[in-house]
Amino acid sequence: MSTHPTPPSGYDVGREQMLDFKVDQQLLEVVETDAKNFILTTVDEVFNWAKLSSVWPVTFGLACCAIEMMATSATRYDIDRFGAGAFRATPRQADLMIVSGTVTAKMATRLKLIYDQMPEPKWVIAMGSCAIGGGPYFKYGYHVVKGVDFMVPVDVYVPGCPPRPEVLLDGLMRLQDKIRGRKGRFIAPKWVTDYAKLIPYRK
Amino acid sequence: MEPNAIYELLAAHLGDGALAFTEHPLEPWADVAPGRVADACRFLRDDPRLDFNQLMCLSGLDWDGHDAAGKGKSVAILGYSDDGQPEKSDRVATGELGVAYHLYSHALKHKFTLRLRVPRDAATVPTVSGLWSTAAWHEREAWDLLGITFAGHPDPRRMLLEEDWVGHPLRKDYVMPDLWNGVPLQGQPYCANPFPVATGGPDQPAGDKPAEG
Amino acid sequence: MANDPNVAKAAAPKRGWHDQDHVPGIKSELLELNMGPQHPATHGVLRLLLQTDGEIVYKVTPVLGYLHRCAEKIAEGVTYKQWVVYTDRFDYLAPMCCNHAYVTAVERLMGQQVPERAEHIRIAVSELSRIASHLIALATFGLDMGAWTPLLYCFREREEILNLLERISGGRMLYNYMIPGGVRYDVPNDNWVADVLDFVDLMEHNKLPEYNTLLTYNKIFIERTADVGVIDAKTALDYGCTGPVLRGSGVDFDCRRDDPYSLYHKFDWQVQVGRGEMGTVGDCWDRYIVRAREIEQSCRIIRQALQQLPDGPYQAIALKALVKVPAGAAYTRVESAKGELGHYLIADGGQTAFRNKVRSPSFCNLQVVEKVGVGQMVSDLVALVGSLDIVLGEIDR
Amino acid sequence: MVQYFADIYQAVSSAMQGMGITFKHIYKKPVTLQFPDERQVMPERFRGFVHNDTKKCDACNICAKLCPVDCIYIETEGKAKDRYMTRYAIDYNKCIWCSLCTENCHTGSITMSHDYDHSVYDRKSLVYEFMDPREARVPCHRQTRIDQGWWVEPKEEGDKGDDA
Repeated sequence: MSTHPTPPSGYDVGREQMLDFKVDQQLLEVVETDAKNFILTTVDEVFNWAKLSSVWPVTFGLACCAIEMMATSATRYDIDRFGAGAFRATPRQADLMIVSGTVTAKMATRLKLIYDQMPEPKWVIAMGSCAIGGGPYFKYGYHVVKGVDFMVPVDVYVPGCPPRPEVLLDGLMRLQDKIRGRKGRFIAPKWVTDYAKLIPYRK
Repeated sequence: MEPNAIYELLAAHLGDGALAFTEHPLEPWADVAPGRVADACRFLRDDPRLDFNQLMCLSGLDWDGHDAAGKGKSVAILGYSDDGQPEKSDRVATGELGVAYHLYSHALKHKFTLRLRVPRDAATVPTVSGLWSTAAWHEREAWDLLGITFAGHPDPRRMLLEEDWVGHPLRKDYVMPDLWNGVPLQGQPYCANPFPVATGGPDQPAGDKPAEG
Repeated sequence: MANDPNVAKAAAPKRGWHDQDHVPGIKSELLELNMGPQHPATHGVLRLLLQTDGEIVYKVTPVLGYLHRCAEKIAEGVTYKQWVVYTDRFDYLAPMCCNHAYVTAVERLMGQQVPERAEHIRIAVSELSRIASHLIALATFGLDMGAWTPLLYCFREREEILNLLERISGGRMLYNYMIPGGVRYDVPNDNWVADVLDFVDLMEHNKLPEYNTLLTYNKIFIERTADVGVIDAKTALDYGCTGPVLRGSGVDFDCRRDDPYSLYHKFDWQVQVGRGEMGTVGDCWDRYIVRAREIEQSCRIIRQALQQLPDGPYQAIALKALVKVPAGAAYTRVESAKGELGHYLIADGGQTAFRNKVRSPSFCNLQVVEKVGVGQMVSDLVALVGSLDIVLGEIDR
Repeated sequence: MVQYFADIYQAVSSAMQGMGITFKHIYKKPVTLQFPDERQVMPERFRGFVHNDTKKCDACNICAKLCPVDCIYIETEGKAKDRYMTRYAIDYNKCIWCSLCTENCHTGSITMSHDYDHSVYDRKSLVYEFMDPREARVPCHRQTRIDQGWWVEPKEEGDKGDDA
C-alpha cells in the first residue's frame, strides 16, 4: 500500500476504497504533467476549454447502448448541458465517436473508415461491455471484435451493459478532463462524500 | 385439422416421398424426402383443405452428435478460451444436416411441421422461396450459417456474414476464427493477477511489491 | 385495388428517365446509392443498397449482418438460464417480451406449470415493455419524418417506464427478469402496483392525446405517411410479416389472441387493425396508428393484470442453478412488440440447448421492402423503413 | 384551388396545435436530472457494480460457474483445510450486470452494489481486484474459517432473491 503515491486532491475516495488498493495510474500522471510554458499554457487552456465545451459526437449507434445514447440526448439526461448534444450525421463535422454497442467484424472495417474521416483532434468513447472488450460475446462470438481498441484508439471506457445515461455523462466529463490537459482538475462532485455513505456495503 | 390427418393427405399426394410421421405430445412432425419438399409445400399451400398461407419459420439444423432417438448429449462446441485464443479440436462432425419448416394457416388456424435430413457432404434442398417469399431470407441464412444449398434460389448469397467468410458457423465442428480480413477476432486476456503469489509456502510473505498494470 | 393510385405509383420506374420511350434519345444510368450502415434514418446498422433513377428507387437490397452477434451459437454453449440474458439483447427496445418468449419455449418443453401470480407479473411487465418499444417506434418514426419534438415527449414517458421496470427487476434497460418457471423477484413492496396503475392512467388519458395532437393528426405528418409504402394483405402474408405491420395491412391476427399463451385470454382487450382512415389500408400511417392504439390496449391489459393480481408464489421452482430440459423439439411463438417472436428449441436432455433457431419478427418484416420499396421516392423509403419499426438486434441476432 | 388553401390552413393549424402543447410545458416542472449535482435515488434492487465481501467469501466458485460471460476469476492455493483464496477479481470488460452470480451465493458475500458510474481511461483498471493476498490469507475450508474467526452465518433462506 505504501508504494502508491498520494492520490491527487479531489480524487474519488469512494472508488479508492472500493478498489481497496488500486489507483488509476493515469490520474497520477495528471499531477506530474503540470510544468509548462506560461503563455503557451494559457493559450492551450483557452483552446482546450473551447474544445471540451463543444464536443460534437457522430451518430454512431450500433446496438443496445445506442438507445441509452439516445436517452442521454433526450429529455431526462440532456447531454446538451455539456455541449455535446449536437449529434452529427457525418463524421466530417464530428470530433467524438461514441462507439455504443457491439462492434462486429463486418462493422469494424466501416468503423475504421468513419474514424479516419473525422478531423483532428478526435476522441473515442467506448460505451458498454461489448465495445470495451467483447462483453457477453467474448466466448462464442465468432463475429464480434473483442474490444474496439483493436481498431481505433480509445480515450475513455464507460463500463455497463448498457451503461446508464449517467455513466455516459460521467465518461463525457472524464473525457473533458482529459481534453483539459489532465491538469489534475479532477474535482469530485459534492455527492461523493454524501453518496458514499448510502452505498450499502460501506455501512 | 389435426396433424395426423394432414399427414395422411400429404402422404396420399406424395407417395413414397413422405417418409414418416412422428407423434409427439408437443409438436408432431412429418419427415419428407429432401427432393420432394417443394412438391409437398406446394400441396400444403394450395390445397383448400390445408391452406397453409404462412411459413412461420424455416430452420436449418445440424444433427451432429444427436442420436436418432432424440436422446443423448450433444457435443460441446468450440469457443474462445479465457486468454482469447480460439480453441482447437481435430474432431470432424459426421451427422446429417436438416431443415425444418413450420407452417400455419391463418384461415383454418392449424399448424404443421415438416422436417427433412440431407447428408452432410451433399446438402442440397429445393427452394420454397417461390411459394412463400419469406423463405428467401431464411434460406439464405441457412446457407450462410449451416451451409445448406437451396437449389433454384433466386439470390443465393450469404445473409449475415460477408461473402469471403470461411466456414459455416453453426455447424457443430466450427473452429472460431482469429482473423478475418484484417479484423482481429481473438480476445485479449485481461485476467493477469497483479499480485503474483510466491509459491514458497504459507509462511513466506507473498509478493513484496505489486506488479504494474 | 386495381384503380388504386398506389399501384400506379408502384409501377413508376417504367416512366423514369432511363426509359427511352419517355424522352427519346436520352438515356440515363441508374445511380447506385448506399444508405447505411451508419445512417441516422436506418434505425441502427442496416444497410440498404439502392438503385435509384433520379429520386425514384428502382431496386432495394438490404444488406444485413452488421450486428450479427452469434446468439444462436451461444445458445448451444451456455445453459438455459444463462441464455436468458442474451434474449434481452435481441429486441433491446422490449426485452421483457423477448424474455417471455424464451421462457415460454423452455417451459413448454419442460412441461413446467407457472404460478398464476408469475403470469400476471409477466404480462404486466411485457406490456410495459411493449409500450416502451412502441414509444420509441413513434418517436423515431416522427424523427424520420422530420419531427424532433415527439421524441422528447416519448422519451420522457419511456424513462418513467424504465424506472418502473428498474424497480421490479433491478436493470434499467436489459432486465434478465424472467426465469423458466416464474420470475426472479416478486413485486416490490414500495407501492409498485399503485405506481404502475397511476402511470397507465396518465398514459392513456393524458399522454396519448398529447402525441395525437403533436404527431398523429398533424397534417404534414399525414401527408408524408398516408398512401405511402402500401403493403397489401396478400403481400404481408406472403412475406411473413407479423405484428403491427400485418395488422396495419388489415389482417386481424395477433398471437396473443389467436395462438394463446400465458394468460392473455383472461383479459378483455381488442386487436387493433389498420382501417385506412387517412389513405389506403396498409400504408405507413396505418402501421403508425396501430402502434399508437396498441399502447392503449396494453394499458388496458396492464390494468386488468395488476388489479386481478392473485396471491401465491412467484416461482414454480426454487432458484436452481441448472435447468434441465428433457429431450424434445417445439416451435413456440409469442407476440413481441415487433411481431411474432418464435423459438424453435431443440433440447437433448442436457444443460444446453441443442439448437435454438430464433424466428425474429423484424427479420421477416424487413424483407418486404425488397418489394414495396420499389417505385417509391427515396424519402418515402425512409418512411417505409421507419414504419416497419425494425430493430437490428433481432434481425441479425 | 380550395383544396390547396385548405391544405395550407390545416397544416398551419395542426402545427399550431402542436406548438400549443409545447407552450403548455413552459410552466411545468422540468424533467431533466442535473446529473453530477443531482442523482436519482436508486431502487433497492438496482444492479450496480458487483461487490464481493472477501471476508465472507469462501471461494466455492459457484458465482464463476453461473456467470454467463465468465468474468469472475477466483484463484486458490492449497487443498482441503489448507485451501486459501489468493485472488478474487471481476473483469468489467465482460460483466453484463445480470445479477446471476448473486442468486446462489450461499454465504451472501457477493452483492450488487448501488455504485455505477466509474469511467476509466485504461481498460486494465476495469479488472477489479477484491482482495490483496499480502494483507490476509482468506481460508476457504469451513472448519478453518470457524477456527480462524472468519465464519459468518449464511444468509436466511427467505432472503434469497429479494435483495440483489
